[in-house]
Amino acid sequence: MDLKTPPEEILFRDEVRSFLADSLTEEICSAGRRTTSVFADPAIAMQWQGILHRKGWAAPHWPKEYGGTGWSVSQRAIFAEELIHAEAPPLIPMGLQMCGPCLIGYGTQEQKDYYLPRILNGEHFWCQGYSEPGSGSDLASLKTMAVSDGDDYIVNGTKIWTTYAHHANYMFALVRTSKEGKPQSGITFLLIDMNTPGIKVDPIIGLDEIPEQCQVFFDDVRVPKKNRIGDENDGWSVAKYLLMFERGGIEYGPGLRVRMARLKQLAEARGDVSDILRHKMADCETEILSLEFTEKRIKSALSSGQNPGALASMTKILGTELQQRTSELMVELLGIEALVWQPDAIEAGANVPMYAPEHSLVAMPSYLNARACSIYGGSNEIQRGIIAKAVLGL
Amino acid sequence: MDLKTPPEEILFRDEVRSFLADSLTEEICSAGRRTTSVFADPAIAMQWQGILHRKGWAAPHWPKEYGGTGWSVSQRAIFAEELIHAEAPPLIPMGLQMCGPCLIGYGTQEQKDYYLPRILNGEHFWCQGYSEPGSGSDLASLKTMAVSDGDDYIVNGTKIWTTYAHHANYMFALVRTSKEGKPQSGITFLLIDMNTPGIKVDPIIGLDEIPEQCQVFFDDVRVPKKNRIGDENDGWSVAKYLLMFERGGIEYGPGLRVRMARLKQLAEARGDVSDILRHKMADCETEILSLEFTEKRIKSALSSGQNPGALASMTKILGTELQQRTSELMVELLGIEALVWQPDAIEAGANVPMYAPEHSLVAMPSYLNARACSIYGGSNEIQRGIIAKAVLGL
Amino acid sequence: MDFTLSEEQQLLQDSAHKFLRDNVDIERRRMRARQGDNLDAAMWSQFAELGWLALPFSEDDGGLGGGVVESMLLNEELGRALVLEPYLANVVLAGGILSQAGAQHRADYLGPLLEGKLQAAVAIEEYGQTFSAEKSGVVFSRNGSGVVLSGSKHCVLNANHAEIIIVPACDRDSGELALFIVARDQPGVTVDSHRLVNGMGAGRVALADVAVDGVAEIIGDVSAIIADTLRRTWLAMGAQAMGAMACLQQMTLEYSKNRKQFGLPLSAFQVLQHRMVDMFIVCEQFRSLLLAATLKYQEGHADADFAIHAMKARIGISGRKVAHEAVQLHGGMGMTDEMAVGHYFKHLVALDLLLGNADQHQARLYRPIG
Amino acid sequence: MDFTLSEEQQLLQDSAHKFLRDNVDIERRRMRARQGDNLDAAMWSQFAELGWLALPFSEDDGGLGGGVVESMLLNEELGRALVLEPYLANVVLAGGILSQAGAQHRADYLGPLLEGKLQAAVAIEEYGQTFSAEKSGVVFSRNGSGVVLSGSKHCVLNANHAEIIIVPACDRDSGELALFIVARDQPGVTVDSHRLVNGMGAGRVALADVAVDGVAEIIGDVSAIIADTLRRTWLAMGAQAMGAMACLQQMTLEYSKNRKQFGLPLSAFQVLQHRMVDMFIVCEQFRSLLLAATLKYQEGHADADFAIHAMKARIGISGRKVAHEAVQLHGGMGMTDEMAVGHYFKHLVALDLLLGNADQHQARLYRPIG
Repeated sequence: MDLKTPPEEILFRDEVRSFLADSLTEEICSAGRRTTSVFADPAIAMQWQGILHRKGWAAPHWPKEYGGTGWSVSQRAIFAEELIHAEAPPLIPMGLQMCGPCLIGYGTQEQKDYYLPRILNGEHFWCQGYSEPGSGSDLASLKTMAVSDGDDYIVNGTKIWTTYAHHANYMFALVRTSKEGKPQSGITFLLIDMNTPGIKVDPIIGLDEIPEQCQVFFDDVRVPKKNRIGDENDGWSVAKYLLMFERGGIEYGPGLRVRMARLKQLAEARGDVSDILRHKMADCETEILSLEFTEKRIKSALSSGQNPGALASMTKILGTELQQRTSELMVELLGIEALVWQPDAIEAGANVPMYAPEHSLVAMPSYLNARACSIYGGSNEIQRGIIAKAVLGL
Repeated sequence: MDLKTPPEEILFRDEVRSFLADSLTEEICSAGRRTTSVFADPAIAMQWQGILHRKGWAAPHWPKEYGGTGWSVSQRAIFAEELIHAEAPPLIPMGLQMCGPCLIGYGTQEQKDYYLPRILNGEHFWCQGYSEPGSGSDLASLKTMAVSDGDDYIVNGTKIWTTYAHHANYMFALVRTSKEGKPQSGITFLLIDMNTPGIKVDPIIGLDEIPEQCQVFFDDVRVPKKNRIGDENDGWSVAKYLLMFERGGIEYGPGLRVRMARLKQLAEARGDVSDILRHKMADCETEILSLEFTEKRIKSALSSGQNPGALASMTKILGTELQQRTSELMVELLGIEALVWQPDAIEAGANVPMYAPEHSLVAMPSYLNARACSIYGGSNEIQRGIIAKAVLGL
Repeated sequence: MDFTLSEEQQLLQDSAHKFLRDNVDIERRRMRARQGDNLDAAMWSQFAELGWLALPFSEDDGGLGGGVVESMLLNEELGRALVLEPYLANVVLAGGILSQAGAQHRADYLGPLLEGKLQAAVAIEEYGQTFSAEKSGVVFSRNGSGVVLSGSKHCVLNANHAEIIIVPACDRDSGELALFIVARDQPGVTVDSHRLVNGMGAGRVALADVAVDGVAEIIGDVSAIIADTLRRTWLAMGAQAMGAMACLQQMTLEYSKNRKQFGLPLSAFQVLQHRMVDMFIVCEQFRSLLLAATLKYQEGHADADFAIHAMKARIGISGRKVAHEAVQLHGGMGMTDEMAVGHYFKHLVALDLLLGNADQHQARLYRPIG
Repeated sequence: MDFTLSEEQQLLQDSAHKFLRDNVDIERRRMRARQGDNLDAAMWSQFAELGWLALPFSEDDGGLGGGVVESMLLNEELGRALVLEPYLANVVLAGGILSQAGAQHRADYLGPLLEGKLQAAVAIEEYGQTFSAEKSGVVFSRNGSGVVLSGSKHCVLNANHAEIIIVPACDRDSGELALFIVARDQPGVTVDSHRLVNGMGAGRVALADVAVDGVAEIIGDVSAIIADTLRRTWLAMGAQAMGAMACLQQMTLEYSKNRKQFGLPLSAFQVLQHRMVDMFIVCEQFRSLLLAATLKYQEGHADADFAIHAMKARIGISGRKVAHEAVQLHGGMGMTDEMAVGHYFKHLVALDLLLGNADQHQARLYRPIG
């Protein structure tokens, strides 16, 4: 039992750090600082993806033959940590983190050859068509129908909470191809060109007054069958594969550590932080330290080939609750500064006079948006249900 | 809308206060201070009941013709408050608060004439036979059987959490007389002489190492039918009547206010109370103030003849959680002083050297016992269920 | 002890409720909030006609002589309706100070204010410090019969509309606190207007050697004038928070009964039931505390300040608790500008942070007020 | 980073687990606790034979050279088994100080201690103040080559059995801290023995002009000796708390699956399911924190102290949370002396309050250590 870092990992970290120092422009970093949700400004994020892609580092978790890096679990974690420390804006995950792995796991050679390079180079901007107005936590109840018609499916229905659908040219979607049997068993995974006639995208204004989510309507939309991933009616397996892939990979600790450091730095800069707030900050910092070690324990299990399983539900609960708590503490620390509401002034690249410091203008939308963390990706109630069943045997 | 106190209430409070000042001996008050659960030392409590009975104040909530005082809702509240302020030990409630009202509501004239005076003068010491090992929150599932045999019932089974059964000479009990229909509909309310052959009492040691609760075993115990209250199979109505009676009457505010005052007084006497503990104390004090006004609102509704209904479940939740929080804060304030464990030194009348101040020796058993507050009398989970159903319509 | 409303109070509550229900549309409110339109002249005139602007002021000044209970009833309805107009800033805060000023100031400013013809602001907040009415980042120097003011104040509620701004300032030499009435169009006054998160209008007020004559000073026990105005403002904020919390609780309950997942309404899940019970309890406890603070203040109880600070702290603690739960139980819908949930959430956050947040008020419960 | 146990560590864990499972009976433990019997001589000899008493000490002193990871593994098992014997007081605390003393003291006291032949105590707690190792209510004056000690200490763990008591004392004039070894039977020493809530033995130690010769003084950087011993003691306490919390979590889970109400096991109720999930999460997070503190200490990380204080604070916060939930879910049974639940609860409370409670340790995370 020890915490020792092998020398090659220290070298690797240095390499990453110096690349980031050289590549991250002030424009990109500024967009990183102004990110108030889990999604950065799409133009800047794609610009940053381009830089990483040229280095070969846009998709470290992909197998090497498709453009991945061949790094170990530790190296990938180091890379993720350094990105966060450097305040790089997060890459848009729908293509790289979500659709890509599905293609790699379930796509045909032809599909892989066509889509994967275009995900990497940013030619395709993807969105995720899962949730529907009546199917949130209960995803399997989705109703958007795809009816077979020769070489095509005809899709009718609607998807909601489709992040950046108004920027996307492709959607990966779960659609219903059968009403027989269990709800899970009639679902198919489709890739849909967003320029197909019959698709309408309505942006949804969020609490931050920014349209980030959308509702997408399908009216007799024709999708070629060759755009299907996996078998017909087997889309649920593809989605579950992705979910597992996704869950094992997310580490909350590094991001929380950076937020906490920023919080403490701002607290130091102010003269009058109460013991109560310091106590709450210490409480948060303790939970973050614990979570970091919980994640290390999971990573250690992963490295030795074990499946983290439902423990990922635990880090999802802890990580999102801590995102909420740290963002709330930031507002408490900043007080009325955080009340000043200038969404236009913190858009990437905007040059509007600010009536409070940038970090204060960012604090309130971040706090509001953080409330969504415990809702999306399987609400924290759903995650507790998973742990009850899978870990505690209830 | 105002908080004004009518002059006659001020006069009444003075009358009560001066009576208490004259009647409460140091011996009785000492037992009050040493009470670590909701039940005082039985001998001292009965001694104090005798003093109140001679004044005619032992059962203020009973109708005047049975020995009550004829006081208004406000007067009864004032009396209860003054008892708490004077640190009088609580009276044993099983006879005065529980069995008495049942007899008054459902007893025959003969039953009332025989039992009520003996409850008042303390000749009968009652215990409550409701819960069973398999029937806690789900009381209606109780299994202790009473089988008709001429003029008697033959009772077999067991009761648990029977407070002071080892001191009692009478028990009022719910027993099953029928297995037909809904579980509630086969239950009968019986009065049982604890000296009847076939009864065995096993005291249960609590976390405070004091046997306060008991398990009682019935082995062919013969109970005359004239000891039945209400009709056969109608015991659930009697129990529900009592529950309503009980719930409307309990006010947590005054007791909590006294605990809070004691806590603040001790904090003032110590030089090094942290802002954090002060913050927690202020938080508790705020909740207590709110609860006091919630209880005032309920009392105001009661006074104008309304039924407080399920709101009593709310004050039960709040009151017990605050009893737990205040007792926990006391332990936090006292620190290691509260670790010293001398149950024998704080028994009523004991004269054993104490290795920490009396209030410190009392603090830990009080904290431990307070955990039971959210379990008995319908657990707080059950209370939330009642509110969900009755108030929120869920 | 009497918790029943008088006939007049009941009438005020009912008429405010009906007027706002019929005249404030949440959809229009949401558009207006986004556009920074937080004062509708026609609406404000109606408030004046309804007597709301005159409610808390004495009959001698043309007011209706309402007390804190009346203010509580009206503000709870304003909170329920999420009224954007600057009632707190203009009537309660600025009006509260003006009502304690000399006869000339009352005639010049309070009269027009309660007729709906004057917008005023009080520049009392500053960045980067614990809220304190005793300190000010604006300093003044006396200069013959006049006074010169310099410094700046932030998040001045209603500064975007105010024609006059009441400024607490400290004597450059002695530190002594004084109150001045500054006209917005006076040379040296700059107002940078902006919105607050809940759609309220506010602004940064900068004073660069602003010269005012002696008449501009409000004479009297300035600390006491401010302190009493703050107490009444905190009470009014509490009532608005009550309205917002009660709406959130009710909306969430309704939503849970209609929204289905896994073939059942959300309200069938025990975990969500108990959380809604807790929301209900938090709301009821807040109502009790608001009543305690309001009635203890009304009757000059010794512990009125305890109750007021405790209640102001609970705006933050209980308000955020209820709002967080409301959003969570609404799921994705709770995160949209389209639903009212988020707007109540934002209003509660603003009511927490303005004029001292939860921790700051709670600290006053155990530390001397400084 | 490596979280796997070495073969020796695995062996230690397994053998401790098996020995305690087979030799410590909860029923007998409960009787002993009530009778104040907290040192079974036969059991203590077996601990010595198993090498547990020698575990943390250097091989030069006759120890086994175990580190904090080994101590963690053993103490977790001691916590699981609710061992009454004074391992913390005698081995970790007193042994920890003695192991840093001079060669003569090590030979005289540490040798017998690790063979199970000496009971020792450290008088470090006092009533009525924030825990601090730098202050002492015992003062000393030098007197030729000897020293005279006066004052009293409270809740001295193992004082009821100790033959020697290690006393931190402050110089009557300079305030400078020193450490003395006082024999219990020395004139002027009074020990009033009592139990603690969890059945541990302790006592009030009063020193009335106790004269000791210079040999009794432990020479060295006394503050550093005490500070390092405390770090190791806090870590050991954390491991015991981990054992207790894990047992409570497991017992509650089992109980919920068997106990039926309303025709269903408790574990079928969603509200209780989610609460058991939260108990599980609290336990897992505590385990992570304990690992963080232990390994950072082992490797001398700059933030080891942060992790240790954070972990000690969580003994109270997480320990009480888990215990409260365990009692609540056990219902009335959780309140009886008969069930193990209450005994784990009491042990966790004691581990919280001893050597600085949760708030005090948490305060060290944001304030200079004083």
